[in-house]
Amino acid sequence: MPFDRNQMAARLAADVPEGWCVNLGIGIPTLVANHVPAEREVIFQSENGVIGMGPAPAKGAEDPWLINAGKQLITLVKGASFVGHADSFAMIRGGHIDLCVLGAFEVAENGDLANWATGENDTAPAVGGAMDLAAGAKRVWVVMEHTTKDGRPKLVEKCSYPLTGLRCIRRVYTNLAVIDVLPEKGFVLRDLAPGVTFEEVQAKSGAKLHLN
Amino acid sequence: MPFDRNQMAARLAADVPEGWCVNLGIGIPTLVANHVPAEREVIFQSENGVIGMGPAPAKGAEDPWLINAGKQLITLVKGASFVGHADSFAMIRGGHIDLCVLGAFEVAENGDLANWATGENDTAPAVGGAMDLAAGAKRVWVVMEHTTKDGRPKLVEKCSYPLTGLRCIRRVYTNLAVIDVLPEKGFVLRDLAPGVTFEEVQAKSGAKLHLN
Amino acid sequence: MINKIVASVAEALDGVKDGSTVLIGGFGAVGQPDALIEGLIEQGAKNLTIALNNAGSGHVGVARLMEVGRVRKIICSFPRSSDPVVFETLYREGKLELEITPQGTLAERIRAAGAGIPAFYTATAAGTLLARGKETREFDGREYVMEKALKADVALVEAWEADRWGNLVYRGSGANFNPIMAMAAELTVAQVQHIRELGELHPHMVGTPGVYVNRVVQVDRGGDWLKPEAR
Amino acid sequence: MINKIVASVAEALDGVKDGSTVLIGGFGAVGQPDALIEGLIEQGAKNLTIALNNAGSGHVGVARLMEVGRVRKIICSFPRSSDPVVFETLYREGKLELEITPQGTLAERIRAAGAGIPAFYTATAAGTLLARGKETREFDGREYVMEKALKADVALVEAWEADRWGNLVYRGSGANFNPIMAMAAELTVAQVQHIRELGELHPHMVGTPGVYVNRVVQVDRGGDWLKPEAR
Repeated sequence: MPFDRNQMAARLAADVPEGWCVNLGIGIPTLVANHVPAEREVIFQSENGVIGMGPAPAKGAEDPWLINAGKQLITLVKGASFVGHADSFAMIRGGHIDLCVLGAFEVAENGDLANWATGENDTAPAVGGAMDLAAGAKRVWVVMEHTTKDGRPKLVEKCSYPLTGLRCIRRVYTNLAVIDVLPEKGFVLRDLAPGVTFEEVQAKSGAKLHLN
Repeated sequence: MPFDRNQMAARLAADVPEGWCVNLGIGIPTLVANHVPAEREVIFQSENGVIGMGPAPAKGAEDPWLINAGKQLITLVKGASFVGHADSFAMIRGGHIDLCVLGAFEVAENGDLANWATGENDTAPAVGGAMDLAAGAKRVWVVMEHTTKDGRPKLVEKCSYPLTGLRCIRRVYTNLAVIDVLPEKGFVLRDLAPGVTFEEVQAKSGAKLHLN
Repeated sequence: MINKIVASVAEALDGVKDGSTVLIGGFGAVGQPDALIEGLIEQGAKNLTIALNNAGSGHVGVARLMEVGRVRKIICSFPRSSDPVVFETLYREGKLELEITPQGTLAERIRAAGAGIPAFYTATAAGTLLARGKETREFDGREYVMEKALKADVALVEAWEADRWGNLVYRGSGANFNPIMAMAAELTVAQVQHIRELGELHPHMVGTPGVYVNRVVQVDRGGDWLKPEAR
Repeated sequence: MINKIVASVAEALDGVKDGSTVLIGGFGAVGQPDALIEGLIEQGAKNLTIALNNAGSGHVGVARLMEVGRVRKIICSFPRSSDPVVFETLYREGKLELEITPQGTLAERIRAAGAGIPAFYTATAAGTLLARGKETREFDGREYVMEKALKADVALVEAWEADRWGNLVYRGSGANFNPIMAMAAELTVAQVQHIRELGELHPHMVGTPGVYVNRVVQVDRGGDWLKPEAR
């Protein structure tokens, strides 16, 4: 059975060790925070200068001055701090974020990432902080469906969409598998969703998948 | 009667309007703060990130964690704030200091300033923040003795010592006179110390002094 | 006595000229100077270049400023929003010039302008469409893009508290672009919720020293604004 | 549980290698990590490049680090001090390499290293001896010098308070070089006066988020240190 969105997030969360400072993109990446057990201290950073984000606030306890990069209301955990945008992106671009988790349109076997513009008909693509995170975080993992809605592979030999970052993706979590992206080698299978086979993952990928 | 050190500082202070943010160098410049009347609000900034310095603390009320760029104990005035060194020099280099007052070895008629190294025998000259202030402040005034101890002029056609900044000085306050440094014109007399004549100031200067 | 507090939004925006470059603070609704944006619409300056993170939503605020034809060009990282109809219509009709800048590059370009740095290098966007036409250079074997300072005529910022010197204290995630924008403009105008007596703000809590601020206007957003459903 | 607090200065400095570049915080005695500097002498790493504002005074602290022969090169803005005998002797004898950098350029180079900026342009020092051998470039008719990021292996910083995440709160003028140095090194070690429980530090008072800090050691400077005559 392939993973659903929450299972993908949970599978990724299982690989995040205590102490990492993690930035989560919008969409499935945001769900990752829900699956890190409370006793494992992971520091969630948000582009708008929040270091130490907690879960969504309880009803009635919302502070409208406190949002994340997805514009959602959040809380702070103990140990949290605030900085402005220049300092927040200094943290991101200076290599101080241990892990950034992003969604993607495509990931290429050399680690190239396309996740901001479709190129066609996209008159005004919105990049936000994606290029900063792709270029700056210590490691960038992608979590996404293995294929597009109409079944086209999103793991590819070469991205067809405009790039967000070059050679920046280290690992991909999909509904079918966990796949490392290694500099010399390309896509290397690391783990499979329950009941999914290597052959199925390979068939749904647009580039060669290595076993190790 | 030529001005003494305090009178030079007082003469300069008389020209500082309310509301300016002012950085004072070490030596005679530091004395300027003592001569700004308390009811005229001038904001004194120090390179080490203090904005809104007050006078030296009363005995027994010293805070050893609070010093100025000259390493002297200081106090804060109401409205003061702190920043770190990067932000402090962003303020200085970004043109947000209305006035910087420095001492000088030499000032040239084109506004060049030499105040950090004598060039000869100066194995390890100490520049501190002088070059940042010379390049960054909105206006830089010099306060200094009109001549060296052995009578050589410090207002010159061209600096003989290594430069701190190019074409950066707008006005010079000495024990003899107040002299503007104008872009096209050079040294222009603005005011004289009591009993001092234009001829005396010209005689003690190494470049042409204009009357207006 | 230094007193940067002015009585009205109109006074705060007095003199903003046609053709100005205007920085507008805020990320999401937080730290966004809504009253000053409305005031700018009233004030009437046109042919503006505005720089901010988002291109506005619905038909209010920045979206309305564009809709009434005051904006020539927008520099932002994220033109999309929950309701980007105004931006998209104008952009499609060729009535609005767009410069997309990665969010961190936007922030750093604004900081650079405030800090006297005309240009700097960043790895962000290297090898992508957003580096097209820009100088690149290698340092230690990696490619970097040269980005230039983004200086402005006017900055509109928002803070929680201010004093008469213009010192600003931010609340929650409300700092975001505001401190750097306050540094990067000839005229910085702050909309604040509370005015405090000089000396009441903690020197270490001041997020923007008053040196950077020219005018402060108090705007009570009202209790309603504090309710999340009104955001 | 994240816990960056270590029990001793020795543990805090464990693993500092010969040949390291070490940033040392502080301006004057304020924010200067005295115990860590003494600890570095004990630790024994040699052939160091140190970067800090001053070149030390008397025969203690940084001056002693140089005197016992551990420093190959010093990068600073102000080698003079009230008693610069150690620096001047070593420098005259050719036993110490000196790189003088304007104070603001020193700060910005360190910030750049922390912020992922390999190089930037500044007007400071343009046309002076300190721009010799450096690339220059004109922007809008003014000459600027290209300065490169100053990255380090180790940063020794000092703060008033810390928690187990490594969040640091500075006191008075004690921030100075410390926040940027904490950003620019592989290993950042903080000496602090007080350890607080997680959650006790105000999120807006934190001057250095713990993300930048690897180890924290509490050093009680004692009441005496707080008396000005003991400075």
